[in-house]
Amino acid sequence: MTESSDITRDYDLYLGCVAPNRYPMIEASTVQVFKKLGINLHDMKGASCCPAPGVFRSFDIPTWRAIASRNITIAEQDRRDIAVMCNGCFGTLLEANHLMNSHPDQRTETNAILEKVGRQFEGTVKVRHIIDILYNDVGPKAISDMVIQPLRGVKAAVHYGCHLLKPSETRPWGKDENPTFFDDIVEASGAESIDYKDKFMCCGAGGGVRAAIKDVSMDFTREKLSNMKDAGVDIIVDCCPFCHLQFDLGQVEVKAMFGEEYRFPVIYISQLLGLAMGISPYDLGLIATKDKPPGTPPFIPTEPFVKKVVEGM
Amino acid sequence: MVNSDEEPRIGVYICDCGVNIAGVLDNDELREYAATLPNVVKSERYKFMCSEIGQKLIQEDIENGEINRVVVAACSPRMHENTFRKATREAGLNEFLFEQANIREHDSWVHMRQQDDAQSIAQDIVRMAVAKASKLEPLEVMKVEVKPSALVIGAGIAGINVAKDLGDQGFDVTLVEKTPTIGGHMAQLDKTFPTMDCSACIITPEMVEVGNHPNINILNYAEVTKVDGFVGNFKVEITKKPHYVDQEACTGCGGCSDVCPVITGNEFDEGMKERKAIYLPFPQAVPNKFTIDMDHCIKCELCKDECEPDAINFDDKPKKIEKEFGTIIVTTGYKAFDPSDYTPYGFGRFPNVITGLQMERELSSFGPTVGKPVRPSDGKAPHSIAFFQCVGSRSFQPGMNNYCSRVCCMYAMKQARQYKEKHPEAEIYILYMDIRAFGKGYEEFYEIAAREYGINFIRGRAAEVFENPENNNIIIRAEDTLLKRPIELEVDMVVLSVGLEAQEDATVISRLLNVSQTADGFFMEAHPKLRPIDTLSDGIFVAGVAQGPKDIPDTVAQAKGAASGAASLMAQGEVEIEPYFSVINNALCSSCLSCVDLCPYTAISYDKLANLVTINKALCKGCGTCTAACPCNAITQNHFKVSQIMAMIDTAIPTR
Amino acid sequence: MVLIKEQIKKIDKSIVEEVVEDELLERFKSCYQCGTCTGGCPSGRRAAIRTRDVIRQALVGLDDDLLSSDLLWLCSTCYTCYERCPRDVPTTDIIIKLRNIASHRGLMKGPHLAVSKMLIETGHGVPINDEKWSNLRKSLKLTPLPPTVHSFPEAVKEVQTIIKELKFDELIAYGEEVKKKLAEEEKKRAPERIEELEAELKQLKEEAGK
Amino acid sequence: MVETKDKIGAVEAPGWKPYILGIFCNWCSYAGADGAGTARMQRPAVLRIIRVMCSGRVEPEFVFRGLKNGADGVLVSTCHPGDCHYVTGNYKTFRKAPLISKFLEQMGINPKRFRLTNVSASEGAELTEIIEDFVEELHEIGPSPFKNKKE
Ligand SMILES: Cc1cc2nc3c(=O)[nH]c(=O)nc-3n(C[C@H](O)[C@H](O)[C@H](O)COP(=O)(O)OP(=O)(O)OC[C@H]3O[C@@H](n4cnc5c(N)ncnc54)[C@H](O)[C@@H]3O)c2cc1C
Ligand SMILES: Cc1cc2nc3c(=O)[nH]c(=O)nc-3n(C[C@H](O)[C@H](O)[C@H](O)COP(=O)(O)OP(=O)(O)OC[C@H]3O[C@@H](n4cnc5c(N)ncnc54)[C@H](O)[C@@H]3O)c2cc1C
Ligand code: SF4
Ligand code: SF4
Ligand code: SF4
Ligand code: SF4
Ligand code: SF4
Ligand code: SF4
Ligand code: SF4
Ligand code: SF4
Repeated sequence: MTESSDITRDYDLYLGCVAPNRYPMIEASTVQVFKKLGINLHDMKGASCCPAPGVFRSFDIPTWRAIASRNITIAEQDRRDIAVMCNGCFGTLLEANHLMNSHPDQRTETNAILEKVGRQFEGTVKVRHIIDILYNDVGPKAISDMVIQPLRGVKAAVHYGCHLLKPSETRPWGKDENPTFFDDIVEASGAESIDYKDKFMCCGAGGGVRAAIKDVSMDFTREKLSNMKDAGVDIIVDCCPFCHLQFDLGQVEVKAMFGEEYRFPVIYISQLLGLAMGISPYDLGLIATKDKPPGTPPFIPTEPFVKKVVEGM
Repeated sequence: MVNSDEEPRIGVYICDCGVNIAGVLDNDELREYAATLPNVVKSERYKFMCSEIGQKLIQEDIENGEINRVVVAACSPRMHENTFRKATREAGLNEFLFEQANIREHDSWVHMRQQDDAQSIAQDIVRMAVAKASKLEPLEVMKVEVKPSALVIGAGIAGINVAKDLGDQGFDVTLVEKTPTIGGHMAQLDKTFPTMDCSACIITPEMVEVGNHPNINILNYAEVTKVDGFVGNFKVEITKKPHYVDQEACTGCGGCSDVCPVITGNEFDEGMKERKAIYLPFPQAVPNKFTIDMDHCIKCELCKDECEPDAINFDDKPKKIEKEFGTIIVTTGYKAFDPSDYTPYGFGRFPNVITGLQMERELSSFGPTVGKPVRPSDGKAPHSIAFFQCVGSRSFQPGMNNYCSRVCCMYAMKQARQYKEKHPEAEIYILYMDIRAFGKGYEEFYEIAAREYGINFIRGRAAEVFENPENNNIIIRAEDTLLKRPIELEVDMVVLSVGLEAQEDATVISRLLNVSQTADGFFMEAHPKLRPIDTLSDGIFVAGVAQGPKDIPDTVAQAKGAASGAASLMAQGEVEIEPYFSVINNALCSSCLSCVDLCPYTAISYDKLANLVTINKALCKGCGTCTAACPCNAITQNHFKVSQIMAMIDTAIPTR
Repeated sequence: MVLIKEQIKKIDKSIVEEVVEDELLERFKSCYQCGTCTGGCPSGRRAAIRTRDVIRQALVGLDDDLLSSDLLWLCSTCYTCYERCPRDVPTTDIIIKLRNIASHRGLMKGPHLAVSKMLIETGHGVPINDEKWSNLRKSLKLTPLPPTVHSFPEAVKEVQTIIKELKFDELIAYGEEVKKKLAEEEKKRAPERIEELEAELKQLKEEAGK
Repeated sequence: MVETKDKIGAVEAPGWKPYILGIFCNWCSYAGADGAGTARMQRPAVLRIIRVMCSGRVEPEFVFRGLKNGADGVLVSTCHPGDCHYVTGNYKTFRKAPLISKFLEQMGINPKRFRLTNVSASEGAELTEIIEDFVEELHEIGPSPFKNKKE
């Protein structure tokens, strides 16, 4: 790997809810891949729900901001920037950090609450999505240099998700309706990113829609799946545990609700890169071990994908 | 004339401006207050001071000998200083013994909800004006000659009209055009709304007339590179770019172009058609002479062999031309908005998304498709076309413009109607937010578009488009806001009704000429209502889209106005300029020469022999920089003397 | 039968004032109803939400209809509309603010109340509430509980203190109460309405018979 | 006409309103202030403007005298760099400004009481913001030490 020395090599890893509590393979694979890249992800002890931007922010903005700021203060105490694996958590922590930094009145208000738990928001850390670190610090070139098992012949439908990109004024990529940075990372693994209709459309999980109005939420997913099918992809690659859940469990739900069957393995970016870098597919959660309890994800088996890669070699 | 040694007897006149001032300020109180100020002998209040009656009030007091200084507390001096100066002069008092206190723009209008504070500010402003008035001195206005020659920059329909009007009146006109041909955007248009007459039929005769006019000198392929001097006597340097073709010798036969092997996009056809490296922008170009585009020429010299009159000259160099002008008229027009960066509309990604100007070329009988529009992807006539309105206009998105471009609603309907005339079976949609059809005959044009031509108007701004990969059709997503329904519409072609924006080099012109730009980049007029064609720089006028988006009728009207403004200056033969110049008191001057280099107009000179530093009144523009800098206090600026400004500063703070 | 007269509403600006309490949202007054937001809205393509219309209803203060309907909760907060609005109206943030207003009137959805209760109890919106999740973690060589609030009881307390300070717990309890009341009312009203309809029908029949 | 006196933005003065003396060039800043008026952009009632043709005319003495007379702040406003009606008059003012600040500092007057800004003829809104900001800063600094000292 081409070591670029000027990048930050220690982060607090913010886990969120879905990754550690439902899709721990995302957590496991991210830690391993980053370790390989020479970046240490430290535990962020006592972090809570971010809380979700489309849900809790929708109910009560001051509560949302206070809990988010509390999470940020943990990293501030650790004196480390925050690495985030989830678009929703990214949205919440980034936006809250931005609001607290740029609006003194909101900061004063929230700090008065944090004081009750012995905390103060100082505004000393950055919030970064792992895609941001992978693209802007590590770079696709360095990633591809580390690939020992190129995922040649794999056709990936890249799903960016919404909060990675928008609102663009606070995102590191600026305003661009057709970005390619995530595709570049995916392609660094040797896989091919396939263009499909409405690629940048929402998966349907966010904003509390999945919880409250399930059929509408699943109809988003169905449309995306159908567009992916039309484009002839093999797998879905994402960078958000909630999108991940929506596509994985969602394929089961779409079948139940609409009678349409799709069987795309859903791969989180660090699982994809980990495989290409030669990390064991068992460790990445791509092949289920015998200890995997029944009724837990992935609901669409990822083994066929691993098999294809290994056979393709 | 009043003797300036006399004790000041100041008359203060407070204006209500209807409710503009009196609605916020207590003008009776202000009048009483003014009466208590030193040297004030008269204090009046009136509803509209700028009206004839208002001015009479002042004049009577002057004529009666009651007052010898005037203070009007009203609007901005930039609005009515001239009005009141004139009134003062006509009543027999030197006009520079007048001072205006701005209690409208700087007080009542910006402090509408803080009446108590506004009142005390008004007192301060009046007190300061009175203090300055006490120190004012009579001055004589200067007169300078105005040369009977005009420089017109930009030869679109605006510039052509200005040149023609001034040339017809016998003035010597130089028409400078950046591109090889005159004509501007109007030459690119096919027909013009609302009358649907042929654009070329109107503009080409005008172009030819200007081209042959004895009083008009066209400098095409040229740019203004330096401007010095002032109203009446502008010294201008114009740089003519090399054509690499002797413009005298070239006969316009086109033989060279036939043999030239280099093919590139033709700007005139918005890149929809090709041209050679040696080219004429379009057949009717004026002057009808060829130019080599050196960015693309490969120097094969085939043209040189072909050219009978041996006009080709690869050694051509830029030429500098210097000339003096009495007036300058800026008619540099516009640039159409480039939608390439707005990704949701797919311009540049999907071949069947084109701009309004490209459609205009397609509709033109001498355009790339000889008047039969086709879709770029397959060259077939589109059956369905959707026009997107307000592309680049009325938007706060980055890179877009906030204002309405004023012509795109009309030209979209025009193009839709033209296409319908050729293909009555075609389906046309116009996706709009508001149809702005405000000119004479425009609403009727709109009505006919809907009723007779059956054009479908959908109220909703297009959100995004996709390409149907099978047939390159464009799938549009939008909301029909009147039905409150999202719609998906598949059409053969999309035309983006792009707006008009300021030329990219407008800033350069702005700096050269010292003409301000408004926030949107267009040139700023001296007053939006009363002086819409003057600029704040005397002797410089602006007309056409260079001043702001407008259609051809308005452009021509403005051009005629600008011509008449310039003509009246040149016809008078001289112009008065404010005597705000600076004067050196040589008794105090230590010849340190600090001032000499500071003057931006090199108005200060040093005579070594006589050891004398002097200011040339005609060159001095009255900025006062030297005055502020002189370590010996040897320089005074008329009307802005230290004593006059200090009088204001010393009375600025209330001593309550 | 619904009489048109019932639909005639007075324009009421109070909700506008409530929205623009947050100065960042003030731009929403400049919406010119172009529909760019709705046009690209993935939710509007399949469900009843019309983003532009939500903004419009808020602007003229038809709050009762808007706040109690499903419309607000159909937005997935994808920010597509927000990015494209030519007037820089922070559309998605307006929807979120309107949801706040609705929530404070007790008009939250059932599942949202449930997930809020999870947060209040555990500090996670999606907690480990079944052994299988810990076992899944173990199968991936991870600690059975993540180093989040799940491993630090005092951290849960902190979150709960914040929630109490901001009365978020009361908001949720209030929401549940309102939910119950609305359900009861609905139940009560239903028979009345049926009676009404029957009476109407009878009258119509009689009229037709004449 | 609005009868009630209202708060203007965030700058309601607690107790006192700063007194700001403005010296504005005719072509850009004075025109900008006129523009703010024409557009009815409400601002704190604190500013009195003296018009000079060019900011080049501003002598440091004007600023000192203004402050000495009890103004809480003096605002000199010019065209943007490159936009001066007299080509370079504003550059000369830019050069003078640090000297003025330095001198004030030596005199024991808070140099923040003097501000130099650029306001173009179309920037009424910017002027309004500048005033609001200056007022806020003057509130932090407090009233002029020379206030009411003048006889
Ligand atoms: C697609 C489309 C269709 C339209 N249809 C109609 C219609 O049907 N009816 C109607 O009334 N209006 C129509 N308009 C509007 C019309 O084009 C303008 O009103 C008109 O052309 C303005 O003329 P102008 O002379 O001000 O500017 P322009 O036509 O832009 O002319 C400016 C000239 O100045 C030159 N120039 C620029 N900068 C410099 C410089 N620095 N030095 C020297 N020269 C310079 C340019 O090269 C150009 O020749 C349409 C506009 C568009 C975009
Ligand atoms: C309610 C209203 C509000 C407006 N507000 C604005 C605004 O805010 N900004 C703006 O730009 N425009 C505004 N306008 C438009 C504006 O009034 C006109 O553009 C402008 O007044 C036109 O001036 P004019 O000289 O052409 O016509 P007029 O003002 O109508 O002047 C024509 C004059 O000719 C005289 N006259 C008529 N016939 C004869 C005759 N046979 N012989 C001798 N004299 C005759 C008339 O008595 C009159 O004095 C407004 C218009 C209205 C109705
Ligand atoms: S003098 Fe100025 S303030 Fe008075 S009425 Fe005329 S425009 Fe209005
Ligand atoms: S350059 Fe020569 S060949 Fe070309 S058009 Fe002119 S005269 Fe003809
Ligand atoms: S020398 Fe240039 S212009 Fe002439 S024919 Fe060759 S490429 Fe064309
Ligand atoms: S003229 Fe019509 S299309 Fe053009 S900006 Fe104005 S409203 Fe939009
Ligand atoms: S700055 Fe003053 S003293 Fe020096 S040369 Fe000029 S006028 Fe004379
Ligand atoms: S006032 Fe002085 S510096 Fe300014 S133009 Fe006149 S001579 Fe030159
Ligand atoms: S896009 Fe913006 S301006 Fe258009 S309707 Fe939606 S909110 Fe209003
Ligand atoms: S943010 Fe909500 S309203 Fe806007 S486009 Fe996305 S789903 Fe629709």
